[in-house]
Amino acid sequence: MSTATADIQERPGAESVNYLNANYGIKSWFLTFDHKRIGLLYLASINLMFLVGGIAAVMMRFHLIEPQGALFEPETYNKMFSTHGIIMVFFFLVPSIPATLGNFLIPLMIGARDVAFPKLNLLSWYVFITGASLALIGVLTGGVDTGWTFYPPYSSLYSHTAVTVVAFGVFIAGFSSILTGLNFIVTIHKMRAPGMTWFRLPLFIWAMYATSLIFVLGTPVIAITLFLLALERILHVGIFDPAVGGDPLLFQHLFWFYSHPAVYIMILPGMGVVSELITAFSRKKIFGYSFVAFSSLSIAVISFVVWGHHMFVTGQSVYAGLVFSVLSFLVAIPSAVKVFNWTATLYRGSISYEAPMLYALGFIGLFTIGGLTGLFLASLATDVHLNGTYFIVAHFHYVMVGGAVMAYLGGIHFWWPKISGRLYPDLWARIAAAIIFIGFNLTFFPQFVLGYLGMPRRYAVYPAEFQVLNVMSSAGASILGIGYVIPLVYLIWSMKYGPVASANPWKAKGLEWTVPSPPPTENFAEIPIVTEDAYNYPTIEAHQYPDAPGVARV
Amino acid sequence: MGHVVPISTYISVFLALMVGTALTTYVAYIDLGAFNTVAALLIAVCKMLLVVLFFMHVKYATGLTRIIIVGAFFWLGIMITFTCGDELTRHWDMVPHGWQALTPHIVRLF
Amino acid sequence: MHRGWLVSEMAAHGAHPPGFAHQFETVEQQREAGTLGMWIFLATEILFFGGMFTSYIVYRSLHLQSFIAGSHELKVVFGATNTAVLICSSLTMALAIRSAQTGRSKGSTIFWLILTMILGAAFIAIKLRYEWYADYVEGIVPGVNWVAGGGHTPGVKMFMCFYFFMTGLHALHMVVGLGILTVLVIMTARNRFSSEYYSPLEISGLYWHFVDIVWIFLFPLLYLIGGRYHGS
Amino acid sequence: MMMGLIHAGIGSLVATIGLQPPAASTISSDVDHLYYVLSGITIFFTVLIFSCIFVFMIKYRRRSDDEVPVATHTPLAVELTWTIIPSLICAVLFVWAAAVYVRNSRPPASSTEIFVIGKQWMWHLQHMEGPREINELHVPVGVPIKVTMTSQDVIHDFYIPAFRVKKDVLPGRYSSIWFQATQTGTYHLFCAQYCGTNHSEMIGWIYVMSQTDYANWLASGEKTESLAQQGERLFSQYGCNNCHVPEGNGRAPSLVGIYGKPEKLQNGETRVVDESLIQQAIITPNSVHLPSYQPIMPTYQGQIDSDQMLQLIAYVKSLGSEERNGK
Repeated sequence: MSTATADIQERPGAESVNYLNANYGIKSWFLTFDHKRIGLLYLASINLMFLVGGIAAVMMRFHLIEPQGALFEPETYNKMFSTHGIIMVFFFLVPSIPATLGNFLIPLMIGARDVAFPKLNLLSWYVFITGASLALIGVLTGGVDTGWTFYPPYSSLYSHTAVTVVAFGVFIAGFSSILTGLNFIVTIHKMRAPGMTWFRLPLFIWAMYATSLIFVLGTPVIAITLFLLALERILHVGIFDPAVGGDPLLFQHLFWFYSHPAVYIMILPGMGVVSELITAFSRKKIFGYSFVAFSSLSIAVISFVVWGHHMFVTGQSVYAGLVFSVLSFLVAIPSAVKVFNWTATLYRGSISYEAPMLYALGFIGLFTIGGLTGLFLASLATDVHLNGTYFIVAHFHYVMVGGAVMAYLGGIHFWWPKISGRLYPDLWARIAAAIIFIGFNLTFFPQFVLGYLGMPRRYAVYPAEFQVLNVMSSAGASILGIGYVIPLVYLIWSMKYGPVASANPWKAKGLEWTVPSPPPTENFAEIPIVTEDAYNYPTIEAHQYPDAPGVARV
Repeated sequence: MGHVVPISTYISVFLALMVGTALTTYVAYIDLGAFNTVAALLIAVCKMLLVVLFFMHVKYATGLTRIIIVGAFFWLGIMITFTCGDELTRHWDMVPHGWQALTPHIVRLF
Repeated sequence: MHRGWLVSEMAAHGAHPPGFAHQFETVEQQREAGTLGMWIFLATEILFFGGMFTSYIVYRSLHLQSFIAGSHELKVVFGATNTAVLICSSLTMALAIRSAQTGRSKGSTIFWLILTMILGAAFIAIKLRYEWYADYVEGIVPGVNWVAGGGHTPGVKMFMCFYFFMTGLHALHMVVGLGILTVLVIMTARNRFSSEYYSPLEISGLYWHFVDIVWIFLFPLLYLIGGRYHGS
Repeated sequence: MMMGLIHAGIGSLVATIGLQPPAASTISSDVDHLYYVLSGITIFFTVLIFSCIFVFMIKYRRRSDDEVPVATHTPLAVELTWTIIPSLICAVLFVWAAAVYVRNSRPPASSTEIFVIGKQWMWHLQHMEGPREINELHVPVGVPIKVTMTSQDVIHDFYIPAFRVKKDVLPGRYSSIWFQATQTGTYHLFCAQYCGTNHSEMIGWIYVMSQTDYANWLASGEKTESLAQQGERLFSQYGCNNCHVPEGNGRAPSLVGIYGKPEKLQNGETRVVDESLIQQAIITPNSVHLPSYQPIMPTYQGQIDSDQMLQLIAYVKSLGSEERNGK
């Protein structure tokens, strides 16, 4: 709370020109090339998608309160979970941090005036909106009931829902990812300010770079795969139809070639955000900078050779299963290294607990659980039992919601003063963070047990013995739902009524905190010259000043 | 400023590509067994290298460009290798001999 | 290690060269960014076509005989002719860029660009008239006009699917390329390029050559590798 | 031995508080032991990380805004330690899990066979002796049972949680699992791969019976021909025996003893004759025909449904295994 009031007077006159008030009108937003405004366009659109996906999730959990299903026919329930999965994965999680915070922060963090290709950046938002609209149209007119995985031959020959339209929406949105990734890679390579060497980059940039690699190398494959699926649906040529020599498993290979790395598209940016938050709120240099940086890259690379662990029970060859299993274990190691380094960063820090830090600590804890339960699924023998059950559901929600969404919220809170120029009520933010943490665990922890007990996922009705755990999970979901609404309310409130933020309310390091809040359109009046490492917070050497205040308590 | 490639280089590359096309077509009509495929792909790779190095100026480009090209093909290699790694070993499961005979020994370790 | 921070004289005085964008510090930085961007785009294209090639390899291994039989339905003469046409167009494209790069008259650049377009159009015309249309008449277009029988196993149908998907996707890229070339011709005519600034020409050239390379692989994979020696 | 006791202890503890599914096959305990160890590792590291965070949160909380923390450095040894230790743990887990998996991927030669056809949204189960069941399967305790499965439409998944076995059931292919039940009782059968509208109703029960009860159950049902006998009838009904004569001097290869043998096909490939290959030979004969014969066999696509396909496969298999013929 100490920061909320202290720095207001530092702010230059309220009439100073920034990217938000530089010009007005609908055209100034929808035709903007400013990476910050484009970031906000994304912010609005993906939060809308989050709302749609979230409503579907809440409905599903209400439905599952009763073993026979409380609300819907199975068909409707199937559409519900498919909508939830498709919207959340392709239209929320994948673009979540990269397209919003990434767009907003990359040029600011590296000391550039904009991304390398601002027009392409705007185009990618329009492409995203087109894809998202198509998907929403598909969902509203007939829905889609294939699950987000679109497995043929169900999706290609048997489903009577709007599969083609939705798949086409995902296909189009994929090009938005590609363009964003391309833009980021070129920006990070070519637009860094003088002195901003690779090893002075904030770890968020490393994470975004690794994410962009996956965007660029993975997304085209899902595009071509969904294209083949759509052709198969329209022309019935038999590409994935075993009756005429097609192989449905080939679809799964191509699908997971993208979709497993896509999991890291979701979590890597989160890891980047957490690296920023942990250092800012412990006022310390990150522990093991190069290990954290290179673990991002190695995660990006290894993520491409582990996809077969989604197929251990689908009839994949035993030999391929063995190879994929060992590689899947391999990806656990850089993830573990990151967790250890974050924890070690706290050691002897000067830690404060504003809301973003609570989210970051929540991320570390939940990601640890999510990551470790991944070992159950990399292990061949246990995967056979757990695959396709609620264990999987719990595991990936721990990674994607406990991990990626926590980091997303933490990041939004952390940079909100920079984005909006206003401070939000920190007490409310802390309460919301606590509610989300509790609600999340209550929702998803019981699902680990459900999965081990053998309850398969995607069941509209289920045997009565699973009811207790399902009710617990549904209760948690309602708490979680409330938790997500609170930030929405106070963040919007703060845009008008929040106290005005200074340029650097957290006293954090990083170029983005050296410019006014909100930043001017051109970001930097003069391109800065970087002379120091990232997170160069003032510290003292223990042996030099044994009586210094920071040392006394050690 | 990009490197200016002499016209003579372009012409030689062009001629080499044309010869390659004629050669690959010609070879297809000779029975070489499995080597028909090898020859066709080998010629295609050579033609690609010519286009990439000279027409696309990679011979005069920075290391970064080369890393991108090698990286893209490496990723393509990953996709092909691992997918085929499954598709082509699936029938092995039923084979009674082969290294499955070894598995009891591995199991005995535990 | 040339970096963009040395604000050029021109930029400092607000006299930007044509085509210079505000987010860059120097023209050189902009040129490098453009080229790098195109290469990354081509990397995604490799993976895009790569998904198709992977599927092709898998199905070829599953239905080897049918894929060979299917490839015998294709007309090598036109495939080879089109390969030659595309290689010619790559040469003319390279010469168009060279012409701008060395500061020749804009007429010379436009000449080479239009020649490239003519060759590209010829490729598509041959493909449409002598291959796809003929296939349609023969009834070997799966999903559109497929006359069963004639010893065509499901594997042959699968091969023809891949043939049409892959060549179709390639032709789509050609059409996009022709669109890009049209824009380039207009830009050249409006004096937008000079020996200092011809980046759009250069990166479009990369795209055009890439499309050529795709065909360099499609030709043997689809028309040749089964061997054409058996039968007539 | 000690480990076994500890595992058993954890197992009964977990089962009493309802956190464990029944463990009723020879595989169950193998999987459970691995599961406990993985859970232990998860709990250990989670507690470790959480307690570090809590301790640091309290001990190093910021007391004043101008506080300056003490510098910490990054010793390489520390980084290497927490890179290498997880690597070793992962290596052990991989080998252990893979060993259990590989061992369970191959049914014992003495297995009794059961055929399963999945279709939207029910399970057809077929005993070799003839009886058919829908969404129910009766099996004897203590006998290894191989389940050979295929689907008529989309991908399903045959999942018996109590046995810790699961495998996708694919159209156009045969996949198999095996289990040996250790306890009589009634256990869930689930479809674990989403297969459309009534996916969640594609469930059934596995009845594990004592061997005498099972024999009685078999005897009590209406008398039916065995699967192989039904197949034999089809074999002559479709005139297959005109060409596939047992002596091997017909227009087509003899099928006696062909099952399980590697054969070199016309296309140069060598494939072991399994369920999938037999089906392929019936549906698309030219794709798998043998080089020493003329490709004259017509396709039976659309004429033979998947039930009949299983009967034919069972018949061909019965020709192959001499010991079964002898019985």
